[in-house]
Amino acid sequence: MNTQFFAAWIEEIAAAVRAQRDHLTQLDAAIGDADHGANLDRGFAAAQEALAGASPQTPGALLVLVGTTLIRKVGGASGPLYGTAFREMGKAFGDAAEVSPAELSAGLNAALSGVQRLGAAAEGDKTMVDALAPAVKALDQAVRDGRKPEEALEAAAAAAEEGAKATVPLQARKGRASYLGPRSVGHEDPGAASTALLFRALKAAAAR
Amino acid sequence: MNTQFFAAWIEEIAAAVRAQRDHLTQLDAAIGDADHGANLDRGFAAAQEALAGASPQTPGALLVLVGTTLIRKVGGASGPLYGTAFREMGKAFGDAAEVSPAELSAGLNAALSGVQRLGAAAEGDKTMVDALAPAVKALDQAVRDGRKPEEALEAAAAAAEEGAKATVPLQARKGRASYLGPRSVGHEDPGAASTALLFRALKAAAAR
Amino acid sequence: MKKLINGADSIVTDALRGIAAAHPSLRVDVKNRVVFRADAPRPGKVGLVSGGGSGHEPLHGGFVGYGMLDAACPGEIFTSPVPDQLIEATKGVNGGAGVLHIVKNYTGDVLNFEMAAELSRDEGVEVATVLVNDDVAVQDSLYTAGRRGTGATLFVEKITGAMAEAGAPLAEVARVAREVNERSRSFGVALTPCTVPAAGKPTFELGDTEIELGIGIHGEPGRTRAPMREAREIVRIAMDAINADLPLSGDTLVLVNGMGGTPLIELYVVFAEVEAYLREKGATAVRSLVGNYVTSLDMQGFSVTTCSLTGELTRLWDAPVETPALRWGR
Amino acid sequence: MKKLINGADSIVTDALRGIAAAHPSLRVDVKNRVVFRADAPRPGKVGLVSGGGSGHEPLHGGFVGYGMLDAACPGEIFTSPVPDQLIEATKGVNGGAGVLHIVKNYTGDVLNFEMAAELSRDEGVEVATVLVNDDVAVQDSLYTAGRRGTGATLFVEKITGAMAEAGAPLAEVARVAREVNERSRSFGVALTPCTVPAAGKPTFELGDTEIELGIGIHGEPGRTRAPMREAREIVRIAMDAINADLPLSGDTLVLVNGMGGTPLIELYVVFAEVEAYLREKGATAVRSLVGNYVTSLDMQGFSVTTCSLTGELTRLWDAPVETPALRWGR
Ligand SMILES: Nc1ncnc2c1ncn2[C@@H]1O[C@H](COP(=O)(O)OP(=O)(O)O)[C@@H](O)[C@H]1O
Ligand SMILES: Nc1ncnc2c1ncn2[C@@H]1O[C@H](COP(=O)(O)OP(=O)(O)O)[C@@H](O)[C@H]1O
Ligand SMILES: [Mg+2]
Ligand SMILES: [Mg+2]
Ligand SMILES: [Mg+2]
Ligand SMILES: [Mg+2]
Repeated sequence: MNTQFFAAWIEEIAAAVRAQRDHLTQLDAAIGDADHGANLDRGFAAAQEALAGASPQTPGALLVLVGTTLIRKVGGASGPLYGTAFREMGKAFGDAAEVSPAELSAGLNAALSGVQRLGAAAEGDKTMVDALAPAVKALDQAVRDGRKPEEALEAAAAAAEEGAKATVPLQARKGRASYLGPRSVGHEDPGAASTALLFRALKAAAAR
Repeated sequence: MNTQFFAAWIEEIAAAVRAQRDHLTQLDAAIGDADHGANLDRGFAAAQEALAGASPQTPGALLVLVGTTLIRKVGGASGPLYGTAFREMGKAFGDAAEVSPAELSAGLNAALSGVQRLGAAAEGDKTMVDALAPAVKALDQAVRDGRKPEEALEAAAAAAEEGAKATVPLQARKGRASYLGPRSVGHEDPGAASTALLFRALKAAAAR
Repeated sequence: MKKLINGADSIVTDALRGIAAAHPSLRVDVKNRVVFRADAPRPGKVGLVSGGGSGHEPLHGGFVGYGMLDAACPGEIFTSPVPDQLIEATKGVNGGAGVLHIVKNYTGDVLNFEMAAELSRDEGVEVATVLVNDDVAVQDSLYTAGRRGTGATLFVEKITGAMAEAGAPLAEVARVAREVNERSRSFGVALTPCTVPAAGKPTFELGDTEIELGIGIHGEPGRTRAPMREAREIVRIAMDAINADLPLSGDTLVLVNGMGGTPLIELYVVFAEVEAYLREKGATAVRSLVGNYVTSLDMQGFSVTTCSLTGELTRLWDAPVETPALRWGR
Repeated sequence: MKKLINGADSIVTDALRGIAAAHPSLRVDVKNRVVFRADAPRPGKVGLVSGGGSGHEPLHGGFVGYGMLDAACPGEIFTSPVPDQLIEATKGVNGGAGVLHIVKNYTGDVLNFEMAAELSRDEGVEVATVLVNDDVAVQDSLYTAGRRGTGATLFVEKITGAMAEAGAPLAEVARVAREVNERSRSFGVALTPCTVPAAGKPTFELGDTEIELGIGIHGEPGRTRAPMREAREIVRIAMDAINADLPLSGDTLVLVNGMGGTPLIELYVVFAEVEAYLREKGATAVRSLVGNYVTSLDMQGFSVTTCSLTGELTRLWDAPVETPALRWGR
């Protein structure tokens, strides 16, 4: 996977977030503050603009730029968290011009660590981690099993989507939704839902 | 008509205003500020209380007390206007213990003059004058024609009601409704509607 | 209807208890419904009294204090006060130099203040009256009750307050009060109606894409209904109406006033457009207020009031004031 | 949804233009979204920076000025500001004595301020941080993001502002900031939801006879829903929650805060009940504020914040302040 591939990923994310903007915002309205869709839309539109302006030459540089842009433009909880995720992933890729499936997997593990270091959320806290962690695990496993890239990415996307859906019955213990206590139960976490979009976009980029 | 009769009138008015409170307020909401029902209810309840406390001995004293109480308790446009009406009527009756139909008629003319002196409204301006003036005229005529008191009061009440209804197509030129310009057309004037209640109550007092 | 009240009948009394508890600089006569400056009457100082229906807070009680009103009389919601209250206030602030009644031009206010002035004069108090009628949405003709008094009331109260504090005589205070009124114009716009507690439901109905232009401050509908549009365009309608009545120029005092339910962030958006409009006309917003000052219960919307300043008026505007809702210089 | 805006995307920028035009005592960097005191940085004075999502006006921009904040950073509506803004503000107010970040305890605010503090330190600015978390409606446990910061933010900003103005060093200012926070408690109640412009519809739905208890300031639902009742009883619920967490006693600073859409007259009704409750508990509301200070767009409702005063805190509260939304003593 080269720089072009990751540029395509960001394009796919931006399109998916734009399309799901209202949905994400409505999820956030139910247990948060109704801005998650607007936040990510603003962030990924800015990321695309930044990429167009800077034309980074390696996957690592590209992802660091995306992460930095998210941190600079999004605000809220998701800005620093997603921003850190992309930056950590990019940093893990170093100067390489190509990234192997195993390296992608390592990069996503670094992203997950970054998110958890910053936000201190464990699985089951009803956050983006509930989609990110299983997706990363599924990708690890698929890569270890030597499955084809598309299959591996499909496994990751499916795991993220399952993880997001599985947040519905949970009571939130991190972020804004935790203020609702038991009333947070019965709603999908918006950050987990957007993480699922990110992994679905990764699969779509590979299918291009 | 003695003091007791006028006490009964005030009772009838208070009951009618209480019953029509929301209706009067809704009329006022349409072209005013939604307080006419509350204003008159507060005023006539206070008037009854004042009468119970002071037990005035003549129709004149009773009506002056009612008028003063309205001025002291109602506020708004209708407080001074109705207050003045009752005071002028009471003053016209002087110290008399009994009031003849002709004297009643004279008293109501004094009331009308008082309202017009204070508010400067002419007939057709879409105010209480549009019910008060025709009612006074009808009573004058009926008394001149030598009709029985009940018939005379019925004529006055009917004229007041007709006058009130006739305010519907008018454009207001006085009071709050005048701010609406042409949009005041199509609504009954709340003050004209309450004046009709006053005359209907007068008839009811006579029928007791 | 949901309101933070103990009952529609006790709202004015309950709020007065709250005002009394919150502001030690005021003396509140809850029974007679008068909000006094704690140090009233001030010997030799012209007393300033205003009042009107409740539901417009902070007007008028929030403007009682050093450099502004000496007393305010709140009526029931949207109902002018009664003469008794006004007489109580007038006598209570008379320091021997006479009392100015600042009256918004509504039939009810005018009649009740007139009665109070007459009866106060009978008791030996010199009373002058100034009528505030700044609202350009109402045609000033024989066919209306005349223009309504809205935002300019605040200007009149602040500026005459500074004069009275400085020891100006009654005739002079009244003259400047009229001058401020003549130099001021207002226009209001509603996005939603308001709900009078005793009525229990909104005073009018407005669609999701409609606004009322030329509203007053008593929940009455405006002169016309128009489609909702951008703040910039709504401001242009309001400012055009003001400018057509009294062309804007020179140093201008501006009030962008919320009707009670509009978030402050929106009022600042409005102010940015008002300021740009003024510049376009060659006028300058040298002094301004942005906030909820002359409200209409929970109505969403705003009004703009402009006053063409002179050097004297600017100086009086800048003079110290210490009231619950307006304070600077002390 | 009807709002006085030119568009959901430009609301923050447009409002900043309005703030800039309305307040000559401020310097507004519209592009970088920072509201500065016009005279920042002040050499030798600790700089105070706060910020948070927009939609809470006058918080924080309305509290920038002499004796309070040196800079405020507004994010998008209900979205914490980004580190760039905060760094710009931090550097811009650093007069060599270091900078205090006053942060309301929300994950987003905490993360963005942390990043900004780290990067500012890299550039040689000494930064201390105080977290405000006064809202007793949220359990402070491992199972939540911790208590939210609401009304006490105003207390912390005012009191630390007075200290910084008087030349206190950073460590001392930070210590007192934490003390104020520890002595403060809040509880909020919503009668209606609010509408985030970009979302276009209310954040939750509430029946005509229901209220939300224990709401925050971001339009999120509260801990429980309850039937509507009299102001007196609603206040009792709020005050009981505060009193259970930190028993009320002695000299108390009280904020009765409107959520943006509540008329001032209702806030005074609420204050009367709050004051009576305090008296019942043997506490005294020696200082108070009643009005819209920490809002939630157009939400109807209120919050109460109490702070148990010391002699030092009272003196700092009384010190002169000159900002758009809070002003006395100058
Ligand atoms: N401590 C945390 N760790 C991981 N993710 C978190 C944490 N706090 C919040 N989130 C994620 O952020 C999402 C909300 O993002 P967003 O709405 O953009 O920010 P905000 O909550 O500041 O409005 C939540 O749905 C959740 O998935
Ligand atoms: N100048 C006037 N002359 C006669 N009647 C008037 C005048 N102005 C108003 N009214 C009457 O008063 C009524 C309104 O009374 P009310 O609602 O109690 O007072 P307000 O208008 O002050 O709220 C109007 O419907 C009208 O009949
Ligand atoms: Mg959110
Ligand atoms: Mg009325
Ligand atoms: Mg009225
Ligand atoms: Mg947010």
